[in-house]
Amino acid sequence: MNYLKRILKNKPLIVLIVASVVIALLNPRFLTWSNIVTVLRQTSINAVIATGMTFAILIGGIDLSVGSVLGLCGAVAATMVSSGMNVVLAVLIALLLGTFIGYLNGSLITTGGLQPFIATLGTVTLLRGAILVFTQGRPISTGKTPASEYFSEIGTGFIGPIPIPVYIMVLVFIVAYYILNHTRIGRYIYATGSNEEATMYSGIKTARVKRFVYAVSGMMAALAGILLTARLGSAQPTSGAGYELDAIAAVVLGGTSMVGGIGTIGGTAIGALIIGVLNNALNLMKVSSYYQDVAKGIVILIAVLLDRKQKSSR
Amino acid sequence: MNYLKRILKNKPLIVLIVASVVIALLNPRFLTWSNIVTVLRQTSINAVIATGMTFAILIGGIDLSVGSVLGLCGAVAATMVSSGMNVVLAVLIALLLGTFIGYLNGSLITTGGLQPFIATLGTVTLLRGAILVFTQGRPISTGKTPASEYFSEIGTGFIGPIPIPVYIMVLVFIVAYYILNHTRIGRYIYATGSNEEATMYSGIKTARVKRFVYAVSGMMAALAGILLTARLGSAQPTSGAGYELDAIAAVVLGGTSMVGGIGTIGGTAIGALIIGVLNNALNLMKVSSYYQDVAKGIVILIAVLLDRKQKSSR
Amino acid sequence: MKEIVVSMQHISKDFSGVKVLKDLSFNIYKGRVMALVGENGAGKSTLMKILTGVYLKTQGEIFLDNESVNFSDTSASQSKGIAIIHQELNLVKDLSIGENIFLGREPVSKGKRIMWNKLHKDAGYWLDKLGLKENPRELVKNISVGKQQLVEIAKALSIDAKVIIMDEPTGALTPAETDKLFDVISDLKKSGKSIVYISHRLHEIFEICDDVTVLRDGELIGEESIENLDEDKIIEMMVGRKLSEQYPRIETEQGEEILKVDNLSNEFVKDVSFSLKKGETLGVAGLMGSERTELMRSIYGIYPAKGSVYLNGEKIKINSPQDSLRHGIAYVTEDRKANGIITEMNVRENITLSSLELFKGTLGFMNKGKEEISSNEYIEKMSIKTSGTKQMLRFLSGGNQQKVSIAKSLMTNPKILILDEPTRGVDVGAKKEIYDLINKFKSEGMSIIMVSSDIPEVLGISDRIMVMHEGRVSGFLNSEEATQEIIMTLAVGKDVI
Amino acid sequence: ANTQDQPETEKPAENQEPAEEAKTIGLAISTLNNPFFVDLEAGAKAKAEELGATLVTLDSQDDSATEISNVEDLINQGVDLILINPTDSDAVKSSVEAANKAGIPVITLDRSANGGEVVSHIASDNVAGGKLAGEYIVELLGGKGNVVELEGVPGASAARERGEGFNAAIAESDIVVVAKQTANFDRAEGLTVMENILQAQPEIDAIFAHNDEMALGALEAIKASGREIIVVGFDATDDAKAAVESGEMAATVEQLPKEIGSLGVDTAIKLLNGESVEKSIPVALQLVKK
Ligand SMILES: Nc1ncnc2c1ncn2[C@@H]1O[C@H](COP(=O)(O)OP(=O)(O)OP(=O)(O)O)[C@@H](O)[C@H]1O
Ligand SMILES: Nc1ncnc2c1ncn2[C@@H]1O[C@H](COP(=O)(O)OP(=O)(O)OP(=O)(O)O)[C@@H](O)[C@H]1O
Ligand SMILES: [Mg+2]
Ligand SMILES: [Mg+2]
Repeated sequence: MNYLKRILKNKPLIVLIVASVVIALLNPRFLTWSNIVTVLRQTSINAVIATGMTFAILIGGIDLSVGSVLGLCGAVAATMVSSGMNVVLAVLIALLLGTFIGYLNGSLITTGGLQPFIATLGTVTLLRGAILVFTQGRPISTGKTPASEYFSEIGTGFIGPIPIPVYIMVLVFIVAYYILNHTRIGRYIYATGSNEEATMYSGIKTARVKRFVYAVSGMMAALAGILLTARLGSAQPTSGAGYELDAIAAVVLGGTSMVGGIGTIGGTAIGALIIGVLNNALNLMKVSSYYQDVAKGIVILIAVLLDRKQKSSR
Repeated sequence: MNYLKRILKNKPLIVLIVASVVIALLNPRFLTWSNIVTVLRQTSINAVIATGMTFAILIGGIDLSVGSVLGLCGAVAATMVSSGMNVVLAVLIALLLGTFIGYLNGSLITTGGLQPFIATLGTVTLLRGAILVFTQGRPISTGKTPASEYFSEIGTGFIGPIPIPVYIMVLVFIVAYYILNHTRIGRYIYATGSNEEATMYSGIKTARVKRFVYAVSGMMAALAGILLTARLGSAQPTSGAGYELDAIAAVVLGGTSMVGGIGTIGGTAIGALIIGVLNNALNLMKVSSYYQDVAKGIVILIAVLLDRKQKSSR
Repeated sequence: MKEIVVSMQHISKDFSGVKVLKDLSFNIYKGRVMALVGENGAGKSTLMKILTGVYLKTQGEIFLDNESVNFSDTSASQSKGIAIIHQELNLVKDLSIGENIFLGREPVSKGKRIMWNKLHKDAGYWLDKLGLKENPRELVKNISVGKQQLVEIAKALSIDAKVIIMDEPTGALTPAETDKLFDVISDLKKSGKSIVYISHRLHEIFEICDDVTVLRDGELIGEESIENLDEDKIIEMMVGRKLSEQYPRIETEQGEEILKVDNLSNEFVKDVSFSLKKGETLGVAGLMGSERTELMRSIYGIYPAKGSVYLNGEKIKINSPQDSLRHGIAYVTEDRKANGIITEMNVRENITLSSLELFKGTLGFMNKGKEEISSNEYIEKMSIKTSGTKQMLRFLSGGNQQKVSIAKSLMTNPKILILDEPTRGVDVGAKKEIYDLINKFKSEGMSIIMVSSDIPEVLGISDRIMVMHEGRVSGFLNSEEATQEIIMTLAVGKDVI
Repeated sequence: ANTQDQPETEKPAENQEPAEEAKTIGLAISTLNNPFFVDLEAGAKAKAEELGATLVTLDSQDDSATEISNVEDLINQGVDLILINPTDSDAVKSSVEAANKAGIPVITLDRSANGGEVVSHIASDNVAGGKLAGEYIVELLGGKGNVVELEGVPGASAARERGEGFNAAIAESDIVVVAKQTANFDRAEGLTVMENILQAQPEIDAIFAHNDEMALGALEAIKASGREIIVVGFDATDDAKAAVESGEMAATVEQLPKEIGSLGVDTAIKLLNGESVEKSIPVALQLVKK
């Protein structure tokens, strides 16, 4: 009874469930196991990025650079793997690179005093250039070495009936949930997003909290880059372009407020799934490509309209 | 003496002047009359969009849909002109369409209660789809009728030694300056951006102010679409993609705060010129495509770092 | 013998060139309560912010237990045992009461996991101590401003600091809560803690303080033991001259009934009816949470409400502040910072914000010259202390910001002026000026509704008093019959007669 | 290392839709924002209608990840055959493999796949096209002069390959590339970048643009400058052909996208009807000139 109430209050969840039921009725293939697995795997990359983005948005910031971090770290990972480097090491280096770039973003915002939107916008341009310079404009194949076979498992492998990226996505959700809800830094993230000044007055170094958050966002983008590169067996110089928008959409669809301080990882998971299901369903139902964007725009707007915060009653 | 001081305090202006001097020293062609005219004409489109964006950012909002409004209105204008419609009428209809879309954005934000970022993000997706449906993915030529010749004057014509788009840009700046500084609605825009609640308590319908602002932004995007279509003699389905970022960059480079309430049209004009000069210089100096983005990212970051608001002195 | 815990020596502070503190020294003694008083903008809060590391001093030295210290941020001062309750509420509204109390000091297990139960239990202990009956898991945004103030106090107490600074802690408290706080302060004193107490309510100073330091315009005027002082003396030190009677209520001829509110109801208030005559001052008293603010906002058109409002006998419909102002009903809000003023705009722009249609010029241009003249008139009329019309509001002291907020409403030329806590956080001098203004408006035939938690003030200024309890009117009193006791009885919901 | 054991699922289509019924063919196209690919799709669609087959087109929006998602969705939809117009030859590998795994035949269009099993590849070669354009410029300029190269989206395969062919063709001549800048396949950028180059370069004899959109943008800039410069584009879009017709552009390389699409569907149906098909079906390139 109580659970039912909570579910009924969770608008994003209802959107997801209603949408899924409607789609399943229209197209029975939607609920086949293989299609569900497909949707989950397709969702995983956006979900991982969106998790980092949730952190950024919770502190009232935004990270527009995730797509380009994904691109750069994917390319770096591909290069290392193709050179036969130990896969674990290569993955770690790529993650570290993403974390470092995120940390730099955070420093631009805290030490540099820039607004997050413009700081990460600058980073995007810079990194897109860096990717081109690094890849010389060519895709980088992970090659055909044993290392690359092993690496590609990350993106294409299964454990039991479930693809590895799906495990990774779930793990990311769990860790993020734990951090946000059961650790101090998690509380400080909410506090900073809700009232930065009060948080600072409470003796918390909000600048440090912010740098942590952008570092997490960078790391998640790098992880997504690794997943994508492993899945495709190569890294494109244009990889990840525009992914920030999908991630932001997932976060907001999940009920997180762009003003900061309010939101949950569970919401983001649902938001990412809504987008994943939507993309899949539009394809399954053979909606003309020209109309897909129209449909997507409308669904996103309706979903956020449904979930809009009641205008504060006072 | 006093003037000099004011100029020295105007960091964006200094960035522009220093950059221009450096470029002129590196490449004497930069300061030729014909190149100056070229830069101004190229800047005009971004400048017009950025003017509308200044309004949106001043009230603490953002309009991500400008690129897609530009694309749609450009396509609609091209279709009308190629069908031989009266050019003035066609231009008016296109402007009205942009204004109307902007007004809808404003309504999503006020009546719908959505956050500007997500509301206009939804609109982008929807409009991009609409453009594809409308153009069927093909460029629309303005044709070779007398009407189209006349129309193309808007983008390609000169009055005296100065291109028409430059006049339009200057006119837009003047009108925007006038609105922001010498009319009530301008005052309300600053007030709403600084403290919406206090503005509302002062008896001002802030929702109306916001809808006005987004309508202006839409109209400016439409005007930019007309300029671009007239210049090219055709409208591309991808026209305007990513233009919102250039416009935002111009506004922020011009010293407008993304939090709202602080900023000037003069700043935006300088910001747009910085971007225009930068693009021109990178081409003049034959910077490799791969390095252009790197250079651009660095310049943008440095410029905003220089101009960052002093952290409230403690 | 007084034992010095904190000694601030030759402190100066500039804000972008403006000297706010001028070479002043300040002591805090062990086991004693030091009052810090002065007019608005005297520099009290600034001095305390320097002590706690929020601001960096321009010059001077700070000694804690005879050791020179230099705090670069709040966490540094906190770790050395200095806690502060800021003048402005500094709570994270989206977090719970408990989380707010222990923000930055959450108890964690070995696995670095926050121990939620312990946290909320500990929070409950402090709430009990202050007599606040709220669940520590409740979100701060869901409790009233007064309760939030208590949470802020609980937060400072829980730090177990040896020096606790309270910057106007009672601004939003009821007398009962204030008494509770004073009990706590006595306990703290007994256990050897030191307290700095900042307040504009001088009777409080005499109730709990041992010493008094007076500032004026960023300068130290003097430090005295309380025994050597009386209220007039302190006021004289603060303002540099003697003040005449504090509540100068004047009798005026009252005219026809101008406003009638009939059975106003909504989610906040129930069946509120009252009327107001021309030239009358109606005081509105009540405990915090009695929904006085909500009532005024409902009348002003912020919240929708059922029921009728009559102006000069004619029924009117108010759906927005705009409607309200058009009908000549203006409202000066209780929360200046949130919705009274625009800190990033200048004095002129703030004063004229509600009345820009007065400055229509040719071709749609605004007549800025006329605007300038008018705002200067109001600056003069209300003696607003500012360097000029172009001064940003955030650089004005609280009292002067309040006057700007009132000036903005006055410029709309209202027939009825609603003032919500007009003197909260305002110094004695400015308070007096505001009372004088109220009387002046009154004698010009304006009707005034004044909501206030300061009962002496309500008693002193009002012609008639309306008392509220939990969203309902619990009684009306004439100025002659009203006493503090009767008001309190009505405020807690008991019938007097 | 075959750990990618996709769980037992329905073998697509066959049992549900008897071979006699209309065939469903999936087309994962790299983008539908570009007239070239719009034409390719139009050709495929027309052919499908003619042959009574159903064509499901999904737009990869120039993103490899979207591409693989689309292919997966086509697999789950149970199409009989997938035509892939890859966004990138390397990245498409896993898409092809996914289809292989599901037992659905794959035909690649325009760009090849560097892995997986592809039944047939139908394309005209971008490198060859670039060469064609380069050779024509060499011919027009008599083997020497200054040319400008307007590059496509940096990192996009079409930009790479066309540039490669073009540069190979002029390598032997005395033609100098005086400016080489990206205009991102975009007409508006083609215009501004060319304007800027015109400012910097007093002598330009010819320009090669990696697509017609940029060529047409550059053409506007050249017209406004009043200079005489040979413009060669790529793709032979309608606008470009008109410009060639009117003599404003010297030439454009035609890849016959409609033909590619049409041949794709044709080959697909043949294959599904059990006929054998060629492994590689070249589509003629031609230079459209006046
Ligand atoms: N951050 C700041 N920037 C510039 N000026 C400031 C700043 N903070 C305070 N001031 C100025 O310093 C002076 C002292 O302010 P302060 O807040 O310390 O006064 P106060 O004695 O606490 O007054 P009140 O009784 O109204 O709280 C005022 O003139 C105020 O305008
Ligand atoms: N942000 C909020 N959201 C919902 N309810 C609130 C909020 N803030 C306060 N309340 C509730 O509104 C009621 C009125 O609060 P408030 O203390 O402002 O009343 P008041 O009579 O105006 O008292 P005062 O003017 O002394 O503050 C209280 O019951 C409080 O719990
Ligand atoms: Mg103070
Ligand atoms: Mg109140």
